[in-house]
Amino acid sequence: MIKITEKPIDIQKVIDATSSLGAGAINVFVGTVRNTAHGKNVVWLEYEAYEGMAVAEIRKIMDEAHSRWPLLGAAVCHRVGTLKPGEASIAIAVSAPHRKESFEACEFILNQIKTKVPIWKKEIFEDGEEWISAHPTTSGSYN
Amino acid sequence: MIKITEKPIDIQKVIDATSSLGAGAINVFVGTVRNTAHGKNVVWLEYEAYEGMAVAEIRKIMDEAHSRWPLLGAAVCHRVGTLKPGEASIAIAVSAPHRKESFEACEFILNQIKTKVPIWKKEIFEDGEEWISAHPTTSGSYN
Amino acid sequence: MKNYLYPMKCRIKAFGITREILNGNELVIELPQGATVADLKRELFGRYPRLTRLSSLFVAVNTEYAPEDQRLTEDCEIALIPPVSGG
Amino acid sequence: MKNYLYPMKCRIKAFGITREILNGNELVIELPQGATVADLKRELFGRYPRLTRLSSLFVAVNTEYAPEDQRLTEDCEIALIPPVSGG
Repeated sequence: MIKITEKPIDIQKVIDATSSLGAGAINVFVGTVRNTAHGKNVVWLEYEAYEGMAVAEIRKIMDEAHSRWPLLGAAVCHRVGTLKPGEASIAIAVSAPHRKESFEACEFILNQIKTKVPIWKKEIFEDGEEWISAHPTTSGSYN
Repeated sequence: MIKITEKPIDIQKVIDATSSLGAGAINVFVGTVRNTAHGKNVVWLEYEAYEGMAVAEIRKIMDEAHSRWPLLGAAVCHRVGTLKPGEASIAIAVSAPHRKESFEACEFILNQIKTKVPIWKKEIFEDGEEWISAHPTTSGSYN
Repeated sequence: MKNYLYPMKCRIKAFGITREILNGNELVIELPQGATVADLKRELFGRYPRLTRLSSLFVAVNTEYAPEDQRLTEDCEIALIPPVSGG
Repeated sequence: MKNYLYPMKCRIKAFGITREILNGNELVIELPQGATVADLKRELFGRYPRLTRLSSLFVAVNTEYAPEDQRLTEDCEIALIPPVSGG
């Protein structure tokens, strides 16, 4: 499952998409909107995706993960649009026979998504807004 | 949240128990019953806990995790009784400001649970049964 | 071991494979006053030789892993902890 | 750059901060036939100097990251990819 959606993420569905009777381990990462960034209050976030390319890049990352670890399933759901603090922006689930590979592959997929997938985040503060990581002076993503 | 239960684990509730507006990352591990072990079909599993001590040991492990990483929440739910392949035996959720510590702390808690917490698993095969890890000749736990 | 006037009656909880070896989830056993975890294990190994084949056998006293030299009393909650396999 | 008979009309999708800098999510730009990703970026940097201040700026052609020397055609799907920040 690879999904880009404006609706709240159903984490259980992301997990279920990876289920396998051969799996002993499922690792799940949920990224959530923090209420502060750079010492300022975050009022809300805007996520924007180049959807067709984002899905294609996530597919490549998953294929790479499958080639590195003996995975049984992997699923990614990324939310776009307006998100408030506490809401989930991303859920990744990876199932595998054993725990170690589920942790490693899930962290790999997350790190690759953060560097390669065309999705952008803007933080809206009480007194301004900022596209995260856009400029050398900003401190980058926070989960 | 620390819970030992005979009922199916509600993973979303375990996640929700760790939620925090300061969290950017939640890592979740779900252990599930594999349908094979040691090359044989698993018909079902029996999990048994020394409940009072198990809760106390999990509490110590969580305290240790909180002292090593800047966590915002942690929750463990372990199921006992009869489990069929595909069902979840454990769910661990850890929330933190940043992703790296959520992965590290969740894996730490899982590994510590597997070595210290008085919970036992018996695999029931079509032609016999076995308490996992009880004897030097058995190959140990499989997630 | 020293000579004591009367023995203690200790209740031993047994879990997992030890419950099966002891054929029950609780055993009442008489031990000399001042007996330690090591004394209990020696007594049990004599009665139930299958216990000696386990990868490990710990004893918990009052829901804490107990060292071999810890002394037992009648009011302790004592449990046998064979190799754990949760998760 | 070589001289070509007529220019190409390329549609450029813009996302995130580049959408704001270009003041729109799509821009049609004329480029010489045979222009590369590098030529497009040079043209855009001239028109929108704020683009030069980004930490990075990649161009995607047909939903793939494109190298600087890749040639563009009118029927390509071209997009500007400022630093990503998903997750």
